[in-house]
Amino acid sequence: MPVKSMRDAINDALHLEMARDPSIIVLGEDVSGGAGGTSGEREASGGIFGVTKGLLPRFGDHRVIDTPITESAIIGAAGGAALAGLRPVAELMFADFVGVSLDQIFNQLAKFRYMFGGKTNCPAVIRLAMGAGMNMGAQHSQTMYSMLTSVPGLKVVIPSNAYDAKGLMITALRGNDPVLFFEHKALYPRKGEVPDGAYTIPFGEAALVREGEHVTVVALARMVPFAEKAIDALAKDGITCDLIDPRTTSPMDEDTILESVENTGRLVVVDESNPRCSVASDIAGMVAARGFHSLKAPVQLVTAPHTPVPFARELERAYVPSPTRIEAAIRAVMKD
Amino acid sequence: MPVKSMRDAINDALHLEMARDPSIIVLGEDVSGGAGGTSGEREASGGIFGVTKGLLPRFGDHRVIDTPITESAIIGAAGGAALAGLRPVAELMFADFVGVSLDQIFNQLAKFRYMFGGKTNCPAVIRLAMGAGMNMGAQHSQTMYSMLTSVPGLKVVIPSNAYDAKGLMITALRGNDPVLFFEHKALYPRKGEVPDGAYTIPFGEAALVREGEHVTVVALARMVPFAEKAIDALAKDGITCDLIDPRTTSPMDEDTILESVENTGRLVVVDESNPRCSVASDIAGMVAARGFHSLKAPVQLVTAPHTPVPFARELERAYVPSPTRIEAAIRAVMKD
Amino acid sequence: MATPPIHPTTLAPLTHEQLLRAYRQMKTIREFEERLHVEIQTGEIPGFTHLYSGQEAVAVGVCELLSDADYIVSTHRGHGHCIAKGCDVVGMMKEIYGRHDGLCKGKGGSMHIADFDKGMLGANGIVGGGQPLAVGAAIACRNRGNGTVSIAFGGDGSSNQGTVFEAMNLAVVLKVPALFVWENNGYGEHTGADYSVGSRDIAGRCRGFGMPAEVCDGSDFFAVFETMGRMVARARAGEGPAAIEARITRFFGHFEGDPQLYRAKDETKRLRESMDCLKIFRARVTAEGWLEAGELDAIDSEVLALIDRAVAEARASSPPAEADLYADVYAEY
Amino acid sequence: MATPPIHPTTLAPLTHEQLLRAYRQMKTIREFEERLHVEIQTGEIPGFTHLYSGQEAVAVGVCELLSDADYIVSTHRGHGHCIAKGCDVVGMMKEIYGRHDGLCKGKGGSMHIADFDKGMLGANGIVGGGQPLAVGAAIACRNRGNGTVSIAFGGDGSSNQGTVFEAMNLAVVLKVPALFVWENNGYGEHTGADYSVGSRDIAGRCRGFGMPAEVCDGSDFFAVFETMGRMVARARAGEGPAAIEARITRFFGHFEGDPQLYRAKDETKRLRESMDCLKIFRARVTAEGWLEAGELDAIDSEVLALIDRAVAEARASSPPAEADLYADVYAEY
Ligand SMILES: Cc1ncc(C[n+]2csc(CCOP(=O)(O)OP(=O)(O)O)c2C)c(N)n1
Ligand SMILES: Cc1ncc(C[n+]2csc(CCOP(=O)(O)OP(=O)(O)O)c2C)c(N)n1
Ligand SMILES: [Mg+2]
Ligand SMILES: [Mg+2]
Repeated sequence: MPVKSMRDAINDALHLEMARDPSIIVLGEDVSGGAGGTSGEREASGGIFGVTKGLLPRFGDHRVIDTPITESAIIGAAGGAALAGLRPVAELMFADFVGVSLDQIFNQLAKFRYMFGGKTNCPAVIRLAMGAGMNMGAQHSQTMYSMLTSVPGLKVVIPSNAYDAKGLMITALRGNDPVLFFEHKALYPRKGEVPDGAYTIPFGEAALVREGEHVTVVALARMVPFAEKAIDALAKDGITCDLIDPRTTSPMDEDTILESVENTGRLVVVDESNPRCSVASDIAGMVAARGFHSLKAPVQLVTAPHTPVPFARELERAYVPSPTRIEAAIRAVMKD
Repeated sequence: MPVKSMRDAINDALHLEMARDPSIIVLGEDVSGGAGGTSGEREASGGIFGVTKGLLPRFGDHRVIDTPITESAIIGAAGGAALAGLRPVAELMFADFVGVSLDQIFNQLAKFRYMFGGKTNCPAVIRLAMGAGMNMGAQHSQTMYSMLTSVPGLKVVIPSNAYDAKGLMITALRGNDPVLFFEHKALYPRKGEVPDGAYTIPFGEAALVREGEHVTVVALARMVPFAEKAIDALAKDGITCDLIDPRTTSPMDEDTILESVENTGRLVVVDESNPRCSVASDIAGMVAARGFHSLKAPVQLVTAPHTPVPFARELERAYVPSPTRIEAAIRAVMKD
Repeated sequence: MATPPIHPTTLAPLTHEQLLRAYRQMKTIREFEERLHVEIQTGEIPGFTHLYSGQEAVAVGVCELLSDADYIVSTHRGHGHCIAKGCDVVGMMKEIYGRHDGLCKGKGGSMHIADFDKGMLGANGIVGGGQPLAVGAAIACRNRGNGTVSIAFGGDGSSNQGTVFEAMNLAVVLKVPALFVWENNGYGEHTGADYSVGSRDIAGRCRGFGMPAEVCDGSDFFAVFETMGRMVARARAGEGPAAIEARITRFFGHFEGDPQLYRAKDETKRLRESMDCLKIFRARVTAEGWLEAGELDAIDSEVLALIDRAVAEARASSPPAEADLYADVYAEY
Repeated sequence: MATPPIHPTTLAPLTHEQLLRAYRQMKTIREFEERLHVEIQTGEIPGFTHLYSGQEAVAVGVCELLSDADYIVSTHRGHGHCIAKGCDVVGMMKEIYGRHDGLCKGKGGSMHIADFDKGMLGANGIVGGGQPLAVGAAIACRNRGNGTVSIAFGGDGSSNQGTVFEAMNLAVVLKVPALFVWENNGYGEHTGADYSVGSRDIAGRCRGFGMPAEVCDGSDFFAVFETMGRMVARARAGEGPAAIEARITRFFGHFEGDPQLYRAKDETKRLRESMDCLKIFRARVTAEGWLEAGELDAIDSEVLALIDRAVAEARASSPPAEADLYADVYAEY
């Protein structure tokens, strides 16, 4: 099977689906890049992370739309276009920029279908690059998905690898609800096997990344490879884990988590977000309510601290949950 | 002791502190009302909910500032004024409007102190009227505090009664951090004993509203009187509860909750928010991690459903957690 | 139909039928709102409601230029836009009463009425929420290449919102057929437009964004129709966005229950005399001999009957079923 | 000091000392940035960095009009503003290296440098994040009644952001001494300003908001100083907000590592010849006889030594302690 980066896998999905469905448009800042200006190339970037590369030359500027720096209008335009029958894919660039467009996301797109009594869909996909690890400081390193997971009407997708990213993106593009698609910046270059053709991965179905007996580990995005590292390190001590990647946090595959906890009795949740009202605490709370009788030990939450993301390399390294911290949490949950 | 509505108690706090501290300013849409226009009264409203009434005539329009409809600029101006040495109180009117100003709240005000290495404070108070119950529909009825509780750097205050509201507001106005002050619209007219003078209530100290043996109930804002109703109804069956009102969700008084759960072994969390990544799940997750060995039964979460707030009276009534549902949850947690 | 077109405007011939419809629409909006003002006192209508009385000529002057294939996006004060765009009046009334068979099944209410078959993309509870949406719909119009347009209604207050400015700039950049209709009724809530609009010139500010913008008398249907007509024609021809600022007034408070202390005591009374679009329209069309008073009177009675029926049906209808609370959050989940 | 004031501008006399300082500031910014461009290749500097080279005359032309009691608010491309406002160059370099003794203890980095003693309220990673803050600081200035002003720097790209428009309108409404400096360097990231600014006229759009706005050559210190000087003088006199649009260019890419495919191959080379504010300044002051070449050369060497020292100290310094991760989230919690 071809080996592709997560960046290219998402790019694949966009190319395939835009060719298939003429109602899909892409819009955002520098999604092609090079509009206006003096005399450089018209497609100068293909998205600041290169994810929308090649779309402008292929589909033209009525479908691949460079915008000014105007996030509320980008998301709003995506919403309006969706109401008017298109299938927009809006790039917000950094997830940290949700703040300048949140109303459109959570009060508009998320609520249209409900407020209007089911009389419309809002098939818009919003792409957000998230996560720490590149020393980009407090305003370019956040995860933001916990906030968005809380919003009824939104679907929230958080792939951890190239294969899933492509399949989940195609599902998003064929669905009829607004989807927030979170792409971890540190995963963009990570490669994996990805078929060339189109395929879909359903939302609300977790992936069982590792199977084991002693502990259930739930992890998202970049925390999945980190958890794999931790789990592999523990194998030599005979500790084995289920590693569950929910892949979407809304809908959330609660059953897979609960079934695993039934077997293991022990739960570690790993989440790069800040701890409060996080997906980590959401899962812990859900298990405390629905899987309490399976639990043999306190739930262990491995998250970023309740601090903004610091700039200095050494501080950011301490901020992001590490394989070492995950390993320690698994060992701790085994002791209780 | 004088009896005052929560609206008047907050108004009291503003009057007292503005008189004491000339650096306090108030800004927002119609905080006095009547600027411009033809020939009506200059103070036409005193805030759409009447909370800032009487401030303009007393403190003048350099300190009580009516603004256009411009929430990003309102919050941003509050942030900039705070950096420049003032103590602004910004009214966002409906909490649902955080979406048009969130960047200023969570990327700016919340992070200044940290990003700038502790070299500044940002003593800004943002007032938000929240909550369902008046059939105001999907965009004027949300709680929003779960999202904001997740943000490091913010303090989040959620009073449930007039006395607390005044004391907590004075604490907010004397503190040095950005505070989001959530006022439940349905509580504005609710009266309670409120001294005329100034007093403070520390953040991060929960109130023990009822004491009991069998179940720990944690509730916020309007859910506190609802929980009281439920608890009082259960008394006749010999079921008694601790009722804990955290009053602030950031900082959160975890210890009071954990101590109570140690005694009761049973936890019901009542939260008007949507369930996902909510304060309810946050507390449940916290107890699953830190108080697991005290728990005798699955945690019960009583929240709004994962839907927008519906308009029709009957639907909204079903949406908001009711005393009946709280009572049922307490009974359920007793059965496990 | 058989009557020859009448040319009250320099721009577009209005048929006899169109004139009658314009009057009927304005009258329907007026009676809908005046009746709501009364019915709200009964306590049977949930929530809070913003009435459009006084501004009818704007909604109707604009929407008479549109077909169902054109889009509009509305505001918290949306009843007039809905009716002008062709939404079912009975369905609207039921929605405002929170009934299961309301236009949005009772889940939206006064501030969230939409009707996609009519190109009515929704009222909006967020000031400045609609304008970016209108630009998105305008992208769809442009991409279809069928000459359709997308209109964003907004008030003077909303004209200060960042989302609105962004929408205007984006529309200019993309040269899409988005049109901004500013209903300057002098107030955003309790604050005067002369205070909140720093430049005191909404149209001028639009021009600063690089689009043509004209001011017109919002109480004169013909002025709105003609001014907006020029803008719509340009947009349909691919010449990009434009704006009009209609100077108008609202006859009621900001929302029902507003004591209106910010207004002079007799202000609305005076305005009802001088700025009533229905009176102005009637005077003009009868003076010009385009319509007979009797034709207008007949419409008056029909409209009253319609509103009576709408209220009666709304009152008689039932609320949504509780299970409906959970429906339609997602298309699939 | 003893030298009589020279009058290169119609507005304000510049002393010999001021001229020297202006040159020193511009030169310091230039060398700071050019050196960073080199040091970044070593991989020792974390994160991503936006260099200000080419735009020095704007920051310095503006900040020479200010005292520490005046405020500025900056952008992602903030090094120049910081230096011009008087931030310690060594502390800045340490911050950019992420050191414990950096201006913000290594927690902010290139995009988040602030120095409150100097009235420098912070760079900003959010485009359009700063302008509302500047209006807030301007409220403080107004309320103090001491004639201080608050400046928001912003790029052409940021001039399209809703928050920015809101800030401008609010400043006009409140008539506070907020000043908007638009550094139009032709691009926001990879997108041309001629595309992103619908009206293709940033200053004109500001005027649409009801404030005076003038265009000036951003590569000419004297043009910036004079144009901005008029605006600052009005603001200090209580006449409210104003804007300038400085036409300028950046010599490097949007961020370090940007391949700049959107630019013509030799564009920056050409611009370094025609739009170098240091060359233009030197030519003018020597031709007019205001300064000697030797004075400027001496500054050049001093600046190079300073930057050498800054880099050396930054490299030699140590990172923050891990415990510092948890510090300074709140004043108290
Ligand atoms: C983002 C946001 N801010 C504030 C409000 C509260 N609000 C509702 S309507 C309104 C005034 C709107 O004024 P205008 O745009 O002139 O419309 P009008 O009411 O005059 O029709 C305000 C402030 C809101 N709904 N949304
Ligand atoms: C809200 C937001 N949107 C997008 C970005 C990404 N971004 C950073 S700088 C920039 C371009 C800014 O252009 P301009 O204002 O002209 O400043 P310049 O870089 O030219 O100095 C963009 C799009 C951001 N940081 N914040
Ligand atoms: Mg108005
Ligand atoms: Mg630029």
